[in-house]
Amino acid sequence: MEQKPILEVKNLQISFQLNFGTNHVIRDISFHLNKGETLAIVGESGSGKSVTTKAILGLIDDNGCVEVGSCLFRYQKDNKDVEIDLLKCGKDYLQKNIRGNKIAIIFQDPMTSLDPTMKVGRQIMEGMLDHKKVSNRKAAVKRTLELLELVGIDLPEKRINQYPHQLSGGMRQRVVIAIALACEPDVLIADEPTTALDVTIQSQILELIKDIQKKTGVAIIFITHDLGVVANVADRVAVMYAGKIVETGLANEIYYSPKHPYTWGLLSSIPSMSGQNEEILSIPGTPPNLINPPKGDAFAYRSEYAMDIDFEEHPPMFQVSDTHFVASWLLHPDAPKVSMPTVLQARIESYKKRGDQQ
Amino acid sequence: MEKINKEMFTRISTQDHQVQEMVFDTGATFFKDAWKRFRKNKGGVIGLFAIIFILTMAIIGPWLGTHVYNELIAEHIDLPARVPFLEYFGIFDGSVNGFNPYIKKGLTDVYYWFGTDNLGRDLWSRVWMGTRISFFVAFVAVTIDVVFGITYGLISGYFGGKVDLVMQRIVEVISGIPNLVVVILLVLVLKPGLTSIILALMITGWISMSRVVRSQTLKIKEMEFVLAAKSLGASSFVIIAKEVLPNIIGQIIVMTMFSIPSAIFYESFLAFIGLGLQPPVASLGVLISRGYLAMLTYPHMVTFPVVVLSTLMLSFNLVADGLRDAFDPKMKGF
Amino acid sequence: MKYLTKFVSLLLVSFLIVGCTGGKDEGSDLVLKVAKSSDVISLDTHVATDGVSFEVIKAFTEGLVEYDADGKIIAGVAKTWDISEDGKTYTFTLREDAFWSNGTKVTAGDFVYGFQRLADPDNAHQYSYLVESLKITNGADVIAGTKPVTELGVKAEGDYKFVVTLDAAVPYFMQLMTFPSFHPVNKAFVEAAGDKYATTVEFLISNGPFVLTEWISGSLIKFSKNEKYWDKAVVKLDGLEFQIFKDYQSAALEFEAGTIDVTAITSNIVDRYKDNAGYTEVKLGYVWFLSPNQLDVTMQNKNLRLALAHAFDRAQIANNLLGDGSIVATGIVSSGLVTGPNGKDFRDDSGAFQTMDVAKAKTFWEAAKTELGVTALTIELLVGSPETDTGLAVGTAEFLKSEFEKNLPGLTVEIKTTIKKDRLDLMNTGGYQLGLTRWGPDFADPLTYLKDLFETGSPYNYPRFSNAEYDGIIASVSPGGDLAADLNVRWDTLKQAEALLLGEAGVIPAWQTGTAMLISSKVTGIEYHVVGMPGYKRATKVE
Amino acid sequence: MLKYISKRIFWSIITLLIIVFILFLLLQFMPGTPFDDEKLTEAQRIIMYAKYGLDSPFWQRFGIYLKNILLEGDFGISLALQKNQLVQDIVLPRLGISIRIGLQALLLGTTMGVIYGVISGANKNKWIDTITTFVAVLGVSVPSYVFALLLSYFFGYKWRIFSITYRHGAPFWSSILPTISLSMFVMAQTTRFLRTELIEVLSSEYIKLVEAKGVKRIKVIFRHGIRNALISVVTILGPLTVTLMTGSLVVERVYGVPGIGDLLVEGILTNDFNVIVMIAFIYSSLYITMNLAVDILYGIIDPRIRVAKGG
Repeated sequence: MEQKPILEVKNLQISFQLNFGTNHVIRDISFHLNKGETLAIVGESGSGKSVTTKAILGLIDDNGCVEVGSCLFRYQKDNKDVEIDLLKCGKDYLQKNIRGNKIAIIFQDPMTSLDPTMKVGRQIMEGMLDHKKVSNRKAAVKRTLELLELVGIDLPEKRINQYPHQLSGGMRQRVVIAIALACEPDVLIADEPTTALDVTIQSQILELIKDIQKKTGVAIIFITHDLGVVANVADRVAVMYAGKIVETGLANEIYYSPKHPYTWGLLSSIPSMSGQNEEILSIPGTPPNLINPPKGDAFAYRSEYAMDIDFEEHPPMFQVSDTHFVASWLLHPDAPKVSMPTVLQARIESYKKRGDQQ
Repeated sequence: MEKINKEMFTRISTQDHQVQEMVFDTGATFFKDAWKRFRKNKGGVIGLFAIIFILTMAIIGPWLGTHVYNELIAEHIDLPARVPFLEYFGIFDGSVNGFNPYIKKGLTDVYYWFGTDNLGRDLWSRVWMGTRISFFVAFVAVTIDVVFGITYGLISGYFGGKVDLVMQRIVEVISGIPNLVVVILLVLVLKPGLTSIILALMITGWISMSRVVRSQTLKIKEMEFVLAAKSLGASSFVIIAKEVLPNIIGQIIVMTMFSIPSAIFYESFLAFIGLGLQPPVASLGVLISRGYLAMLTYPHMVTFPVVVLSTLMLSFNLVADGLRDAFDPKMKGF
Repeated sequence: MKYLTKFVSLLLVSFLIVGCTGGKDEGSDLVLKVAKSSDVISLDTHVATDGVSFEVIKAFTEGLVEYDADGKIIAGVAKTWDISEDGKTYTFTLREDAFWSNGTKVTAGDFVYGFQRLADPDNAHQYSYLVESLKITNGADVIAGTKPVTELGVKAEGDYKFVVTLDAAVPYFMQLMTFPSFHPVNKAFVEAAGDKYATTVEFLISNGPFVLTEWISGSLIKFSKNEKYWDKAVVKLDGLEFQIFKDYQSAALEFEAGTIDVTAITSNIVDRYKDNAGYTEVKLGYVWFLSPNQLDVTMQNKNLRLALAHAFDRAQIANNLLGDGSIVATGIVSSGLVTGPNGKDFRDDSGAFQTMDVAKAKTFWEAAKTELGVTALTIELLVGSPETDTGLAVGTAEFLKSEFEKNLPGLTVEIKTTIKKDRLDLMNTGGYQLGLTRWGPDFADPLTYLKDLFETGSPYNYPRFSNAEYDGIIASVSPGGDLAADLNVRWDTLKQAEALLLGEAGVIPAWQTGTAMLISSKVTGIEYHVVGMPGYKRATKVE
Repeated sequence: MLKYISKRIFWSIITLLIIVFILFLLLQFMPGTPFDDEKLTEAQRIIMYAKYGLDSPFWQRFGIYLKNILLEGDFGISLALQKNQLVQDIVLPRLGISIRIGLQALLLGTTMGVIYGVISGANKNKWIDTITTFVAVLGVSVPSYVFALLLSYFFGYKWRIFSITYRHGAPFWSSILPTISLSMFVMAQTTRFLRTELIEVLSSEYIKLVEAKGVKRIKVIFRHGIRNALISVVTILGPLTVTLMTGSLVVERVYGVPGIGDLLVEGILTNDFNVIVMIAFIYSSLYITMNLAVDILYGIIDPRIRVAKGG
C-alpha cells in the first residue's frame, strides 16, 4: 500500500462571504483518499462536509472562497501519471478533465438533482458525449442502456425515454448514479446519497454502491450525517465537526473504539438496528455559528466532558494508532480519564457480536 | 501551547459557557436584517434617496422658486427654462428653437427655472405641486387598496373552502375587465376629480395585493406554528393578526411599493386622455398632457414633468426591487 | 438616458434586420391631401352634424346652389331660380346634365325626398329645425308630427322644376340652400340600401365634384374625381384625401415633410409656424361664449352677470392664449357673417359690447354682492375637458378663473371639467351655473345667433335667457314679422336686439375662433367661408 | 385534461357574461348621452332614445343585448362615433391593426426580453447584469406614453427616421415606433422575470449536477438553464397581454393608430355604449382566452404537468 493516495486534501480552509460577515465553514482540514477505497466523511449538517467535496470539484457558490489549502489529485492522462492541485487548476481545466470525467458526484436529493425537463437518457448521455467517451450517439445509447442495467433499473429501453418525474425516488437516485458512472470516473463522491430515500430503498442503494465499487474499483468519498449508514460500506471514516475533522480512522476503529465525545454522540444517536428498545441519545445543543467560530474546541460547548482548556485552545490531532487520529484534549495525558457512555458501550458490544456472527 | 497546564483539564459544566453561543433571534431583527441587506442594494438606495429628494421638493419646492404658484402672467407665457448662472454655460438660458423669448420680450432679469406654460404660469412651482398631488393620489389610493386587499386576501386565504372559492370567482371576474377601462368608466361615472380618481384606483388596485396576500396566507396557515396556535384554541382573528400577518408583512411592503408607481401611472394616463383633476389643480400627468400639446414648439413644458414622473416611478421600482431582494429569503447568501 | 438612446437604437437595428421594407406612399398625380383631426361621424347628409362629416359630404354631393370663393351664391344643381314677389315661393330650375354617380339623373324628386327626409320627425334629425327656421310651409307641423311629411311645402314639377313654398319671406333662404342638409337624396338608392345607407362607400352615391372611394375608419377618407359630374371641367384635382391625425403636431410634421398639403394647427404650435410660407389664418364663424344659466338663482342676478362680462381681458385670450387667428368677440354675432343693407358687417356696425373695464366690473360686483346678500361667492364654471377641436377650452377656463378672481375680489370660480357629451347634457337640462360653450352659424343672418340661441323657449337657449321685449323684437324681425320686410329697419332692429341681450349680459361672448392653417404653396383655390364648409371643387395643386 | 379545459371554458363564459353585465351597469350611470350635440333638441333626444331602444328598462335592454350577442353575434350599432354603423364593422378592422401591433410588440418584447434576461441572469451581479437590470427597471417604470413621446420626439421629429403617426399606406413602417413603445414593458418584464428564474434555475441542484458532469458553462446555460427558465416565462404571457392592452390604449392615442384602444377611448368620451361594450368584451375575452391558453400551453411544454394530467 505504498501507492500514493489518489486524492489528498491538505490544510483546506474555506469561507463564505455573507452579508453579516465571513462564515468560516472549513477550518483547516486534511484527509486523503486511496485508490479503490471508500472514505466516509461523517458529521452533522453544517459541519462542512458537503462544502469540502463541492470545493474539490470547484462547485462552491460564487460567494465561497478557498483561502488556504490544496487538493492533490493523481490520475492518468494519455497514459501518463498526472498530479494536479484541483484548487488551483482553474474551472475550465476542471470542467474539461476532471468533472464527470475523473471525479463524479451524486447529490443528496434525487428529486432535485435531475433536470425535470430532460429525458433521463439524454441526461446520462450528456456527460459521455461532451467528454467524447463514446464516438457517436448510437454508442452513447448503448452505453446508457448498459449503465441503466448496471444500476439496476428494469426496462431500460423504456426508462431512457422517460422524464425524471415519472420515476420513483429510488430509481432517480439510480439514474443519478448512472450519470456519475457514465464516464468511468476514478473517484465517486456520494453526498448523502441515501438521506432522502426510504429506509428500504436506502439499503438497496447502499448495496448498489458497494456492488459498483466491487465491479469498477472506483474510489468513493461517502458523505453522511448518519454513521449507521456507512457502517457496512466505509473502509475509513472521518468525523467532522464545525469545519474540522475531529476523528479519523479505519471503520473498525471508529465503530468499535471511538475516542472523541462527538463520535460517541454520533454513534449513540444511530437508531437501533436490532429493533429493541435501546436508549437513543441525541447530542444536546446545535452546532456553533461559524461566522465567529468559538475559541478552542468547538464541540466543548455541547460536550459534557468539556474542560477549561477546551475553551482556550483547539486540540491537536492525537494519534491513537497508525490510522486512528483524534482531536480532543481528552486524549492529552493530563486529561482525566473518561470513557464512553455505558449505553454506547453496550451497543458497540452488540455490534461486535453481530459483526462476528456475520 | 505553553500555557497549557494541568488545571485546565478539569471538567466543567457546559452551562457556564452557554452565553458564548451566538444567539440569532428572529422577529425584531427581521427588519434590521432586511434593512442591512437593502442598504447593500445600490439601486434601492439611490431610489430611496431620489424619492426622499422628490418628496422633499414636493413639500418645499413650490416655495423655493421666485414665482407665485398658479399665477397667470399673460406677458410671461411660453417662456423656456432659464436659470441664473447656468445660463452662462449655454444651458437653461431661456432660448428655444434658436431664439430667446426673454430677450425678445425684454424680460432681461426674469428667471423661470423650469419656464412657464401657455398661460404664463411658473412651471417650477406647478411641477412640484403636481408631484405633491400625484404623490397624494397614489398614497391615498394605495393605502386604501392595500388595507382592502390585505383584508380580502387574508379572509380568502385563511378561511379557504367555499369562502375562498366565491371570493376568488369575484376576483377573477373583476380582473377580467381591463383595469384601465374600469378606471376610465368609474372616473366618468363619479365625475372627474380627485376623489373619483382615488376611488377608481382603489376599486381596481386591490386585486393584485389580495392575490399575493392570499397565496402567502395559504402557505403560512399550514405551517406548524400556526397549527400549534390553532390547537391551543386561539381565535381566527388572533391567529391572523399575530401569526399570519407578521409573516407576510415583507411581501406586503414590497407589493405596496410596486402599487404606488402603478397608481401614479394610472392617474397620469387619465390626465393624458383629458379625464383628470379639475383645473387649475394639476398633477404631473396633467402637466405632461398639456405640455405634450406643445412638444414641438416648447419642449420644456413636457420635459420637466416627464423627467420628474419617470424618476419617481423608476425610484419606486428600484426601492421595491431592493426591498423584495431584502425580504426574500431565497436571495439570502447561503 | 444616454444608454437608453443607445439601447433603443440597438432595438431598432435588430428590428430592421428582422426585415422591413419601408413602404412609402404611392405618388398619385394631383391628389390634394388634407389633414383632419377627427374622423367622419356620418356620411348621411341628414345624420351628419359635425364639421368633418359636412366637409366630406360637401365634397361628394352638391346642392341647389353653392358659394363661390367670395361667398356669393352661384348655380349648383339648379341652373336658375325664381323668387316670387312676396318672397314666399322659390322655383328652382334644375340642370338636365346633373347625374348621380350610379348614372341616374338628379331630379327635383331627389330634393323633395331630401327635404322630407330631413323634416321627418321619426328620424329626429338634428338639423330638422332648419326646416322650421326657413318657414317652409307646414314645416313646424311636420316636425311636430301633426302633419305627414307629404304636406311639407316642397314639390317637384316634373323632373327639373323644384318648388319650395314658405309661410313668410326668409332673407337667408338662399344661403341655407348651400347647407348639406338640403342636398338632394336619391330615394330609390336610400330605400334599396336600407339600414346600410351611407354606412360604407358601397352604400353611397354622389352627385358632387368627387366620389368617395375609400373610408378607412380612423385613418383615411379617399375621393377621386367624379367623372359623371356636370361641371367636371372645373375640377382640376384627380383626387382628394383626408388623412386623420389625432394630433395636430404630427400633422404639422407631415406637412413639413411634404406628405400633407393642408392642415390646421393649434395655438400651442402656432409660434413654430408663424413664419412658414404656408401659414394662413382662416376666420371661422364659431363664437365661444360664457353661458350664465338663468335657472340658477345666483346667475339670475344681472349685476353679477355684468360684473363677469366686464371683468376679463378677451384680447389676452384671442391673441396670447390662442393666437391662431382667433379674434375678440365684441358681440355674439360673429364677424364676417353678414353684411347689411348699408354695406357694413354686422359686427362692426353693431359695435363693441362688454369691453373689459375692471372698475365697472367692480361696481357691478359690489351691487351684485349687496343684492345677493353675500360677501363672497363661489360659482362653478362648466367646461368640456377633451373638446377635440379646441384643446384649449380648459386653458381658457383657467385664464377666466384667474381673471375673475383677480378682478372681482371675493369671487371664487371652481372649474368643472367633464366630457363634451356630459357638458352638453348638463347645459341642455340646466344643471350648471356658468358654462363655456360655442355656437356655429348655420346661415348668414344674425338670427342664427339671436333667435336660435336666446329666444324664449328655443331648445338651444342654454342660458334660459327670457326677456319679453327681446322676444318681441326677435319676432318682429323673424320671417313673417312686422319689420322683416324692410331690410334697413330690420338691420337696425337686429342691432337693437343684440344690444339688449348683451346689455343684460344674457350671454357673455368671449372670442370668435380662427384657425391657423398650413397650406402648401403648391395648392390654390380652396375656399373657406365663415358659414359653411370649405370647398375643394376649384382647388388645384401644382406638382 | 379535456374535462379541465371544458370546465375552464364554461367558467370563462360565465365570467364574460358577468363582465358584460357590470359594464352595462356602469354605462347606465355614465353622465351625458350619446346624443348630446350642440344642436339636438331635448324632444329629438327622446325620439333618439326610443329609436335606439335606450328608453326601455335596464333589464329588458340587457336581455335584448345579451340575446343579440349570443344568438346573432350582433353588438348593435354605433350611436355617436360613426352613427348607425354596425359596431362590429367599425371594431373588427381596427382590431386587426391592434392585434398586429400587439403581436409585433409581444414578439419583439419577448425576444429582446429573453436575450436580455439570459445575458443578465447568466452573468448575475456582473456589470452587464447591472446594466440590463437597470434598463429593465426603466422599462417597467417609465410609462409607455412617455416612451411614445420620447420615441416620437427623437425618431419622428428630431431625426425624422420613422413616421410620427400611423399611416394606413405604410402599415409596417409606421407601426415601428408604436411597436417599440409597446414592447418596452414586455421586454422589461420578460427580462426581469427570466433573470430571476434563470438565477434560481442555475442555482438549483440539477444544474450543479450537470456542472459536475463537466458540461461547459455555456452549454449548461443553454441546454438546461434557459430551457427550464423559459417554461415559467410562459406564465407571464397572460399578464403581459393585459399590459399590452392597457399600453395600446395609450400608445395608439399618441401615435394616432386607428386601433381599438384608441376607439375605446373615443367611445368612452362620446358615450358610444355599444362600442365600449364590444371593445371591453373583446379585451376581456382576449385576456381570458390568453390565460386559458397559457395554462394549456404550460401543460404542454412542461413535461411534469403534461404527464401528470395526461396520465
